[in-house]
Amino acid sequence: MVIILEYFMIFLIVLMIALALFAIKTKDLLSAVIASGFISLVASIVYLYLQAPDVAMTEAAIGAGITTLIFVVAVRKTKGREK
Amino acid sequence: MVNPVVIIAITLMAAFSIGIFQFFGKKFVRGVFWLTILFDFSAVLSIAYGFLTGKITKPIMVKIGGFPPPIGINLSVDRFGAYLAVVIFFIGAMAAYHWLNKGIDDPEPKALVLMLLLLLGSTGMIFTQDFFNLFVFIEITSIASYGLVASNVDWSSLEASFKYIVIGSISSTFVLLGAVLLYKFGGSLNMLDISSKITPSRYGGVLMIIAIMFLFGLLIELELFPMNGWALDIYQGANPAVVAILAGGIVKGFYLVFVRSAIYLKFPYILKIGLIFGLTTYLVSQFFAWKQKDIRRLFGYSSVGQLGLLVLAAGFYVGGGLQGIDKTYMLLAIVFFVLNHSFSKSTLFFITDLIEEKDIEKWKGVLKGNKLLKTLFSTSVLSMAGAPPFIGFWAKLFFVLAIPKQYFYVVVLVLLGAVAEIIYYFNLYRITSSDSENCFEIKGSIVPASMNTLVLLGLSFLSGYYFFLYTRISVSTNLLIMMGAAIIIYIFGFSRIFQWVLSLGILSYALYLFKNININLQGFFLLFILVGGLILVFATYPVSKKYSWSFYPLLIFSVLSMVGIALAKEWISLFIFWELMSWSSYLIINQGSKAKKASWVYLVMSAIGGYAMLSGIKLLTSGPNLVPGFNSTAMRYSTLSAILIFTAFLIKMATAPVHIWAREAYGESPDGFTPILSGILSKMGVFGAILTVVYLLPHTAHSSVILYGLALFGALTALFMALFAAFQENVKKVLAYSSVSQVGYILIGIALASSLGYSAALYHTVNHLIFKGLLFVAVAGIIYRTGTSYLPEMGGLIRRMPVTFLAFLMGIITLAGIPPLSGFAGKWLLYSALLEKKWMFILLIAMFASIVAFMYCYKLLHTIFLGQLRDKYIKVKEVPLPIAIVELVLAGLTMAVGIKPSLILDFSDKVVKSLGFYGPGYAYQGAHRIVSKFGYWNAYFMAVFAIGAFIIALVLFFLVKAKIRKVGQLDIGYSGEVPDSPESVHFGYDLYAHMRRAVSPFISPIMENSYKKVYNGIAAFVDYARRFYTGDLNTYAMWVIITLSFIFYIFYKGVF
Amino acid sequence: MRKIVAIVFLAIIGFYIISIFSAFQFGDKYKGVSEHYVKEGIIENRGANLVTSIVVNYRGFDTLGEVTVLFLAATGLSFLLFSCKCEREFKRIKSSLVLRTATDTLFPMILLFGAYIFIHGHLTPGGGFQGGSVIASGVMLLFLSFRSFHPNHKTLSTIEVLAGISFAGIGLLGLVYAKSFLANSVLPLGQWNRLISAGVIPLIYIAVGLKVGAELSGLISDMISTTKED
Amino acid sequence: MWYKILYGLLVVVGGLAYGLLLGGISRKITARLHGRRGPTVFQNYIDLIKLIRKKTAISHGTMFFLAPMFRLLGGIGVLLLVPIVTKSAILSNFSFGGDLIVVLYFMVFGCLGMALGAADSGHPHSALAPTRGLAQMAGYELPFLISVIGLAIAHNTVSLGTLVSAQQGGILHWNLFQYPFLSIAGFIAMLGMYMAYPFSVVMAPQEIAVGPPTEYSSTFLSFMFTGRSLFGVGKYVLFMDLFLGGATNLLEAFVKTFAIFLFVVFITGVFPRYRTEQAVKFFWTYPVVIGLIDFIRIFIK
Amino acid sequence: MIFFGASLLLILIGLYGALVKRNLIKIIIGLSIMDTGINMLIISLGFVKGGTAPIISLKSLFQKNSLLVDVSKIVDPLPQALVLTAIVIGVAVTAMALSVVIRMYSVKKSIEIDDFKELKW
Repeated sequence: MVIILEYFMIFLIVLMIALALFAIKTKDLLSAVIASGFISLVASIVYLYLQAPDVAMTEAAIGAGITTLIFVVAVRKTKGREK
Repeated sequence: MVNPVVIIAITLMAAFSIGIFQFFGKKFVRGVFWLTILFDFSAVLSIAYGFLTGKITKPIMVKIGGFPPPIGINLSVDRFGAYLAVVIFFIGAMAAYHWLNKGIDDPEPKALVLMLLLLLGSTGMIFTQDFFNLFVFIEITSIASYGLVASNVDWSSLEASFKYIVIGSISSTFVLLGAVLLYKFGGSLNMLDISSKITPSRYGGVLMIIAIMFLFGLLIELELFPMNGWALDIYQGANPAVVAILAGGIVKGFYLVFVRSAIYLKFPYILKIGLIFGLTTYLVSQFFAWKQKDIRRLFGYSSVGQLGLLVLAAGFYVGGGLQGIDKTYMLLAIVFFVLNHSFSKSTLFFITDLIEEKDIEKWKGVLKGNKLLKTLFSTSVLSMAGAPPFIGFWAKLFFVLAIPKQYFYVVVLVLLGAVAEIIYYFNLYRITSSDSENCFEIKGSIVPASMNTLVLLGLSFLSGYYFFLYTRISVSTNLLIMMGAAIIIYIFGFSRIFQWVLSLGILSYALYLFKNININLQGFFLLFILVGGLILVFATYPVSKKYSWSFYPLLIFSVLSMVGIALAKEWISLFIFWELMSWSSYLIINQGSKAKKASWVYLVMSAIGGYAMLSGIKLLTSGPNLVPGFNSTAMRYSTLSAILIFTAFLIKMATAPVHIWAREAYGESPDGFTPILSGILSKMGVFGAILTVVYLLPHTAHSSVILYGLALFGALTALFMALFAAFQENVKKVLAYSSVSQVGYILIGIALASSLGYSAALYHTVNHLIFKGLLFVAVAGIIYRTGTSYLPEMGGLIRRMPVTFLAFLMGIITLAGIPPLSGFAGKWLLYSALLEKKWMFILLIAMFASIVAFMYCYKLLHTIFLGQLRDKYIKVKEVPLPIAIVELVLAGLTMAVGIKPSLILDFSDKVVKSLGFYGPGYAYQGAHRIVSKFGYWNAYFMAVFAIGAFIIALVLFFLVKAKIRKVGQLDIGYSGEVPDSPESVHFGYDLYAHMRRAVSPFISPIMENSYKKVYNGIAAFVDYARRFYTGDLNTYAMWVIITLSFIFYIFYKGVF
Repeated sequence: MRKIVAIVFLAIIGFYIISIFSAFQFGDKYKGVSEHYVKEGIIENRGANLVTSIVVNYRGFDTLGEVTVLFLAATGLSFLLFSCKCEREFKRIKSSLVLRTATDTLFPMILLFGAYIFIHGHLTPGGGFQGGSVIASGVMLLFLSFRSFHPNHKTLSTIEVLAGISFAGIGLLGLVYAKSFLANSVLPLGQWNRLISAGVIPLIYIAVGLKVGAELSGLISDMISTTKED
Repeated sequence: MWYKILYGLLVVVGGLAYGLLLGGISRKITARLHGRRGPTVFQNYIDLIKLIRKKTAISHGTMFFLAPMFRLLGGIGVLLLVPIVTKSAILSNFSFGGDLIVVLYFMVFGCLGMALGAADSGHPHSALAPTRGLAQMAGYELPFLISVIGLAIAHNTVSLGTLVSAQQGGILHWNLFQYPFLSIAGFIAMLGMYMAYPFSVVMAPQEIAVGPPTEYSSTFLSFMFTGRSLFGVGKYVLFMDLFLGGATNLLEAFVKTFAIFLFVVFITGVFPRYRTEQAVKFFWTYPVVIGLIDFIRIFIK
Repeated sequence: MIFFGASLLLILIGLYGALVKRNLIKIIIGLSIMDTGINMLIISLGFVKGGTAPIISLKSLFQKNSLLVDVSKIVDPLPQALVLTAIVIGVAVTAMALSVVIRMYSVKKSIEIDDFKELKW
């Protein structure tokens, strides 16, 4: 069980880094924003594993929720794609 | 005293409550805002006052939540935190006032909230003693400034704000990382607690990386060199009110936090950071600012430079191994630097907002109209550039004195930077003070700038007091009081005659005070200055009306600072008064309508000289003896220090390689001041040179070489300046070169370092005052009457101004050294002295120079007074009475001295004896017969002989009495024609065209051109180099990262 | 070019930072103040959630600052976005029926949930920030379903202000009663693991929750609402 | 003391007579060299008397009026300051211990006076001439100073009397032979000083009437004439004292000064005229280089 | 250990985004990724192997004013408290940055860095 959890964590971490790279690489700003939101979400799971439920909640609510929202709003307002 | 946490709580509550008050209207919001600021300010002021008076001695510790320090967060308000908080709140209030008067855009309550929280954040940052809490307050400060920076109407402020956000985020990331890792390292976040767990030996390991990360975060905020592009952009783009508070207050908060953190972390390489980053930042920004066209960015460069200097000072303070008084000095230097920069720079930014003009070139003539604005601007600029007696000067002085001697190169580099600073600041001042048609109105309130300046003045006074208190230098209180009286003269600016009388009164009083002074070198010069000053100031009244209110105060100030030089007992006090003299004379020269460029050159050269002197003095200091007296014998560097100190005096004397300022500065300075500049001020160089030769050179290894070199400089100066003078077409410029040329003779006399040489030098010093004062005063009168100083436009004035002509003729005869007037005795003594030393080549050049001098002597007489009188001057009157009186007095003096040289030589003998020479090298027989071993000179006989010969000629003339018929001016034998206009037959332009053809290679302004080339070269280089700041955000961020890697690389000696 | 330089220097920095990790073993024991927090936290504060104890009490000053930061961001944002003298404009676009119906039912529950989180901050995971952001996400939902929705700014500000003032006020009360700002001795500490316990911690967290909720809602509404200019 | 003044007057009168005579001889010789008959050697006396006897004199102003006085004073001064016959109580005149430097400066006195008067006349040409003169002076003074300073250093004195007594004891003790290069430089400078022919651009008879005294006539001119003659004699004596060992009696003085005079006159007759800048350049090159040879020799010694 | 590495990588990737990307929003995304990385690093620093969350709500853990569980079995609560603050601050900064970007867009209708190089030299 513990081992499975650790492998899962490794998977999550790889996922985070992949998402981060995607967020930096992609030309579509909206995708980048969503990806970075996902990073926060994944991070909050990691925080749970690291015995930090408070932080996990905050990260999920603020990092993944509010931040993503304001990013999306900003992207829409700037009608942006990266050149 | 108020609990510091209450300040934070109240401010926060006020900021929060503005959200409700905004519904009631702007007035409520403003009321809340001002009440809060008032409360905060008085609260921090009460704490600071407690520290200042010694009521509070230990830092105030505030436990928050009732937990003892490592457990809970605690605030600690120490002395400097309290002082800085006062400064921040004061400047914050001023900035807010300024901004409100200017009119904030629509959501004003929100702006005020941001402002309040900005002040709160920086106060918290200073007060807190917890690393993480520090991060929180840094974030509060940063976010508030992001918002405020972006608030300018100009959209480029957004760009600046964005850059700031990105770099600020990176910076706070490192601070956060550092704080957390410090917690991991030390088990707590409390600064003291962590500090107690750190020993320098632990820096071998990861602690280095952690400390570097934490401090690096703060270093970014300190705008150090490779990573300060964003800061400059903020200075340029943001609202000046915001910039004023950022530069004037907030950054200082970051600085204090940085220093404190470095102390707590016991960071071992703080000095290296100072030397690498601080010094580089300082130098680079001082030079990059040269060609800056945007005034705010210019001030930005200056701010950044000051921060670099502060970081350097902190490096020395924390890690320089300073002890005892040195450490105190450095601390005072830092405090003064901070105060100076805060108040001056915020004033300057306010003023940029009042004028609303960004391009420097468009600032032309800004200061012409408004006296108050001019005062504010000048005060700030002067203080920023380190002019005495403003606080910036004392800061720089303390700083230089405190630097350990093995870091002499730092002194040199810092002073180099200071020169660069003066160059661009006074380029700006030159532009702003020049004449222009431009019309400016002041948009906004001038109150904040005035308040700032008032505080600055108060602080300057205090800092000067502290300087003398700590260095234990004694100055004459009388002198300082009299200098203070110059301010009173300023107040009475509405009445010129009152100012004049008051000035004369002060000088007479000074003379009365010092009437019993010993005639040694100092006493001699003291009397020389005061008597000469009195005579020459007497003549200024008629011409003074052309110049501003500050003419007389500055005049008295400069004369009294010369007195200060003469009274100085240590090198350092000599330096202080020297700088006072240079700056006040600069300000006077700058009042000449065409003198802007000239005075700038004068100032820059003076600054180079002054700072060379300071670094030379620095070399003389040794151990606890920080302020060497003249007899100091710290001899390790004394050859170099003697040369450095000499540089200052040579520049003031304007001898050969450093003469470039003289022509224009003499030529364009106010007519009332030129006699003093030439007659007295340049003699302070003589005074200093004698001091150096007597007290310093005997200890050096190469004194004979130096002396011969000096004599050669002197001789070449005498020769070439006399030659140049012949080709000038402006009367004052002719006299300018003549002055310099004469000072060359004096220098030869000094360099001889023999009793005869000193006698010659001192005699000629006084004599030069007499005849050059006479000539310049007469010229001032002539210019006053005719309105021109251009020689070819004059001519024939003998018919209108016979008295002036007579006096002028006397002056010229004395100048040319023709017996029987007083000029010859000086020449005779000098030549005897040279013969005695057998310096044949110097003698040859000196004598030849005096022959060459005849050319311009004749030119002056001819083109001004002789030849054809122009029609437009037919109704010109004799010069005004005060000038005529002075002319006659001086003419009388030259005759009296010519017949009886002992009038001067009695004094100079005493001086020569007091300098340790047994006799003057000549003997008297009577008061007029001087005997040296090469022969003798009988002035009395010569006068009688000349007069006798004249009588013989006259008698012969009347024996053959013929009928003399006076004819008209145009009635000349002109090829059988009578010319119809005086202009067509007056020979006044380019008198020595033939000579010019002969000597053309020698009179091309080689030196001037090479100085110009060097200046232009540097300027072009820095103009190109400042493209380093590409304006590209990515690049800025990249430099941050590169710097961090660099710091890691140089400081981290690996755990691997 | 820029990329290569960036990678090189980032690698250098990474290389040096990695060296730190040799000193701090992952999952190591800790020492220092945290020991105190864990050992004495419950005794001193009666709050079951140690993180809350730290956030609100031991390091309550940080939290005050944090609230201020959020407040600043909200203020700064509206200051920036509406600094020109333009009217705000709200576009009216209808969203799907499902969303609207769901919102109708979900919104009160979300509010309730948020309130629960911050009221129970001293007992369970979560607290003012989490609760506040949950409330804000409820508001966000309103925005999504009713595009024309805009919250009453006066109400929001009033809540915000009152919450903020009460936070700082509680701190000052501590100063009055216990001579220490934010001291947890205004109210009796009560019993461990009860709703009404831990002194002022729940009060502060309620204030924080309300303030954060109001601020984030305001922030979102400011972001979403546009000016006529656009 | 008073008898000295009396003798001084005598010297002045004698000097004047001698000077006028030399002037006449010079004119005669020059004329002969040119193949003309020329005026009689007493022509200058005639001219002087003629000028004095003119009834009216035109004046342009105070300085114009005073200039001839200055000129005359300069002439008298120079003549009286140089010892004609050394160790003679009378004919050593008013020479004293430091007279060399005084003479150097006093020589300018008269020139300056004349220049001022000329300028006061308002005539452009008479103003032009002094500028030429001053420029040329700057030219010839350099070699002259080289030789004077060289001699002063070599003999360790600035007294003409001492210089002369140092040259006593045979012809080889003369500075002319002791320091030949200095002497050459000095004599070349002397040519310039006399504004004699290669360097005569100051007076420039062809272009500008009579140079500085353009506007002068009658009595004024007579004074200038007198001054110039005295001045000339003074300078011959000075050079005699400097290079030719001075004179122990009046005859020797006459012979030596006449020799110098002849030298000047013959050179004058041969060379064409330089422009000002050419003259200056000439003075600053050849005589300086020549003079410096001895100068450096003394310097090293 | 892997968490350290992951957080460091996130930080560096975020920084890389800020250093290289020419789009303003992309830069902010980079910064927010960097924030996440930092937060994760702090949490991992506070982790204790085999520890439980710092919430002592079970009766078995706390009785009669004394802690029954071994201190080393509870993860470090302080970093968590710090991260709470850091997250909120992060969102605040992001919001500020985005609002500046929105304003910049309204001025120049562009969010590319190349259009914002007015302030320089």
